[in-house]
Amino acid sequence: MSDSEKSKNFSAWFGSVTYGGDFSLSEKPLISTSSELSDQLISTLSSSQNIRLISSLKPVFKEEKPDYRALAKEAGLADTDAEYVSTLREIAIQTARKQLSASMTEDKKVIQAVEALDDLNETINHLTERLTEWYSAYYPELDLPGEAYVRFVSEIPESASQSLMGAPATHEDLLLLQSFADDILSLYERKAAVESFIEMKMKETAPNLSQLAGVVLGARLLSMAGGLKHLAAMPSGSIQVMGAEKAMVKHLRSNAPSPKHGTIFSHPILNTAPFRLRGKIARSFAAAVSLSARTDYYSGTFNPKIESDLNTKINRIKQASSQKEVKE
Amino acid sequence: MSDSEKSKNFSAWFGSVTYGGDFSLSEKPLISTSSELSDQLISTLSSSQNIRLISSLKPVFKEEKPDYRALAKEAGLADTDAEYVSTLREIAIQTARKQLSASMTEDKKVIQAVEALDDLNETINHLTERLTEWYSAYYPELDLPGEAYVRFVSEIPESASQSLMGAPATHEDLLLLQSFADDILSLYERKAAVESFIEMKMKETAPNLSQLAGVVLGARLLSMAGGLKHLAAMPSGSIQVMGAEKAMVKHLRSNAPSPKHGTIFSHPILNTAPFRLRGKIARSFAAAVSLSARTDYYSGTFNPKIESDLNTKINRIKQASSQKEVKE
Amino acid sequence: MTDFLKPYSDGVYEGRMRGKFQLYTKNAAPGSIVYGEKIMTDDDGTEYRSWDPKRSKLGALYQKKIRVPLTSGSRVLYLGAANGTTVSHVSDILAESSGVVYAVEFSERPMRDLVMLAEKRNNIIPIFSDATRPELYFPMVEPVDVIFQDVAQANQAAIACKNAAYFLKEGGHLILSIKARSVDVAKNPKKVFAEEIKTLEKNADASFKILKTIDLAPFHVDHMGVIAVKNSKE
Amino acid sequence: MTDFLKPYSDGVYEGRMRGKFQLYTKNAAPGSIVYGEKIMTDDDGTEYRSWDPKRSKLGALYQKKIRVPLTSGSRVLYLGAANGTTVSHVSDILAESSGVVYAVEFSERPMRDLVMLAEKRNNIIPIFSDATRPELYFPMVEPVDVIFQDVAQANQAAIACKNAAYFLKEGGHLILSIKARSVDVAKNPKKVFAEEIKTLEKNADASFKILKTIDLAPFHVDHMGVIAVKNSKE
Repeated sequence: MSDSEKSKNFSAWFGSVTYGGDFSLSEKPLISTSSELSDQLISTLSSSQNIRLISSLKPVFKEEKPDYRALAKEAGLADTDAEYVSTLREIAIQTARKQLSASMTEDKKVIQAVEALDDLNETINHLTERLTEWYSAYYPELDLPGEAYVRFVSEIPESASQSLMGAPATHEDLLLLQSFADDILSLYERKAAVESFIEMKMKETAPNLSQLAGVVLGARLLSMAGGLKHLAAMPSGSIQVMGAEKAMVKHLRSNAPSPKHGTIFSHPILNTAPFRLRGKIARSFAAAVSLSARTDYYSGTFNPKIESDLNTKINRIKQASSQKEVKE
Repeated sequence: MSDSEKSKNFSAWFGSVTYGGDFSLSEKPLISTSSELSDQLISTLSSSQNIRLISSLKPVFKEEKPDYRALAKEAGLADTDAEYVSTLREIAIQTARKQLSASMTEDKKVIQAVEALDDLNETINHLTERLTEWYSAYYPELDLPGEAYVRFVSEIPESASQSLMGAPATHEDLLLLQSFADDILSLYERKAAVESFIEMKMKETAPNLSQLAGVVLGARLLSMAGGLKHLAAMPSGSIQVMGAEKAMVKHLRSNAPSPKHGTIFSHPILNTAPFRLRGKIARSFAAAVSLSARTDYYSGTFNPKIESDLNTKINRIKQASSQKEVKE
Repeated sequence: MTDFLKPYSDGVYEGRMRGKFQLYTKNAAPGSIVYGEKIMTDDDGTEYRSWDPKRSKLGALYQKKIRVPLTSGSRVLYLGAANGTTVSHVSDILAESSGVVYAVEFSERPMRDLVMLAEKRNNIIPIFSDATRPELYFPMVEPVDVIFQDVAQANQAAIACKNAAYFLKEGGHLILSIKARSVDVAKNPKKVFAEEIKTLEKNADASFKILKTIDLAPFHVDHMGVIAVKNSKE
Repeated sequence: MTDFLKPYSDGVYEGRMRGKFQLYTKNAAPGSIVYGEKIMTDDDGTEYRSWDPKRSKLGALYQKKIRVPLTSGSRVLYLGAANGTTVSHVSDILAESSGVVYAVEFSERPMRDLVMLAEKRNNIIPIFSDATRPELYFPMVEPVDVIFQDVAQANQAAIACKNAAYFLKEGGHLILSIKARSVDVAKNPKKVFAEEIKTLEKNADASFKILKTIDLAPFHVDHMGVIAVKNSKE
């Protein structure tokens, strides 16, 4: 556009603007419906070149600011101030709608499913407890763990009362108890379905993270970070202690020791490690989680080297420690 | 048995004992299996005559005590001390089992059902909230109350995306969401079934209470009191403030006002009453609840006069108050 | 006897758990535990069950090194047996000789657990009744050496006195746990305790000489333990 | 104008609710409420929405009788719009003249509500973007008279300065809510506030003269409100 070093241009919602001492319209949009304009705005907003240009113009903007209304009027998008606002508003609403519609990425679906899974677990425990309490009036001796108890109640034949001190159950009692148990069993099924949904989505969206951390822990880390993008952007030190926020606050406020690991501790590589190596291993593991998330976010292809490198590193930590022991 | 005023007898687990200066066995049991003995013990334990006799002997027991082991040996129920304990233990266990089996009376079933209903309500709210949050990523504009929302999700045709800013839903997304919604609908059904179970049992067990307070409030009062027997035994002042325990403790500990009503406030007779008459009306209503519970517990037959008397009384309260207003 | 444990009181043993002082009783129903307590097994296979003072008022009394007047030969009336956490340890103690415990409980749910406990132990007589009305279970309970009472309701001392009138032998002991909040939520606990003690000392049904009173904190807040001996006939 | 309400500040009205001082704004979307606020209607049918200071930092500033530099003609950049509780009142104020509010929000869920709010009100420009990176939404936002910021994250003052560099006119105002815990959970709130104020006063992007700082308690705990004016070019 201009040969001068100082002359720069950037795109705004109504067209391109050139700066060369002052701001002027350099390009009008060739389209006119608000749907087209919002599509174009979405590509403008996500253009890293445009973002760079704007950033580089910050020193200019500090001193003087472009008059968008005048430029939009020049571009033919508004005749009055009121029209400027109403046109921009319509485009902004459409833009936001499209962005929101696109924001439900696969990793966000994992997060939703993880939250639903937590609710299902809580609900199942709660209702199973209630059923146990309720049915134990009829069969106090029955001692089965969670799901087996529910299945038993759902399947009892009406005739059978195996209890020495339970109340006799009437037809209505049994019907109600059995259908209550059936509901809980259905929630157990749903839980399994949500789990396999998470597994499927995780393997698609985050193959490296799924392989390294496992689907369950991987999904939980994703959920806590708020998405794959956020997990990929997180320093590995933060990943290491994510889920140990309380201990961290305590550490910062007082002399309590800094937490060595948060949620990642549920991984066998950590919870089976010798106590004094856990800090070191947690650091390596968190770094590998971070690398996995970044690989998943930026390339999306599976790289087996992440896991094998981690194993090599952990073996080295363990060897160094046992050699030290031998010396001592 | 004895002509002397001082000679009295009472029944113990091993037979009848006569007191006339000292304790002697007056009657041996004619039966011998532990099941028979426990049946007999149950009737002994619930005999109000026997209870009265024992109470009247308290001054004697303060001074001297019967040697049950010797008497039981005499009755032929044990040869040694060890046998005394083992025989009694077996009978006691059987007795307790039978008592427990009989303790699940219809009003206790109401209590269990009320508790299950509370859990179902909590669960339904919790899962409905989760579904709303989950599905709103796909259809944020959808604004329906609770059950209607769930029903909508359960019935969405896969093709239809009515949203301007929702994410497009894949086949798997929809399947999972729909089955989740189906589970919640099933819990709504269960809730309705538990409610009609409560209604049925309440009308059978507590016809007067059901009529006066309504099935729902009646069941709740029963549940809070711990059973019809307890509700019948409760002073009507306690019934009036039951459910306002926190306010009551606050009142007792500080200068906070005494609560005028607790759970009974949910009844229209109270919550539609003029503010300044509520205390008086609550007192009358609680008295009628108490009378209903006592009638249900002791006679079990329906007495329409309880409700009509209450209405008369409340009308009188309202009239007296409006006359006072006129005067002023 | 194991290396780890040594006798502490009749039927009660002391040892260490994670470096801390810990009481045990010899398991009278080997192979089964009652409330998640830890088991320690000695060389000849005898099992000892750890006794958690936070779960048991009686356990807290022992833990606080109070002399508890309970021996392995005692006949015990236990009021407020609940689901048998403490009763099981009492049963352990009594099983070392020929003692027996009459365990009274009024609520259905804990009573079911108590019956199942009694099925496994031959010195527990389970009684499904109301501890405030001893005339109801008088047909089942012989005179006893010790009354232990832990009921969370008003008039705790009066209930103990009434039971003592019916069942407690001359010179027999009362071990009582008083929960201040159960007597009166609004009153100062100290005042409550003082009034309950006064009831024990002078009551028409029975009167006691107080041997020991002790705050059960930190194991149980607002609870006081009382050990008393029944006065002879006046 | 109703009997109950009288003007309080440009676009803001005062009245009473249950005997207490209460602020209102004139409903720019008659017939709809946003967050359960109460509506008061005057004789000619105009609706006024009560403004809950506990639900709004800006509302708390007005409630505390601070002079807020916001007029009905202002162009406002609102950072941290959330689901639009406060934005709706700002929109009410601006609707009395020709003001406009650019509302930036980064989280999807509140953003959806915000879009639905903008659909009902013709002076809200909803922007789904990250307030810490003004270069991202520069193509949509014209120079403004006022920046209001309520973002719960670290470096709150620095974020405000950066936005001011891009958007705030000479002599424009900043209204900032600082949440101490968001800046640093471990630090003393007073220290946090002092440091953030220092940042506002000297920052490479923009510098401010502080007009007023005020603790937002009891409406918002550990929050400070700041009103500042942008210094002219040096």
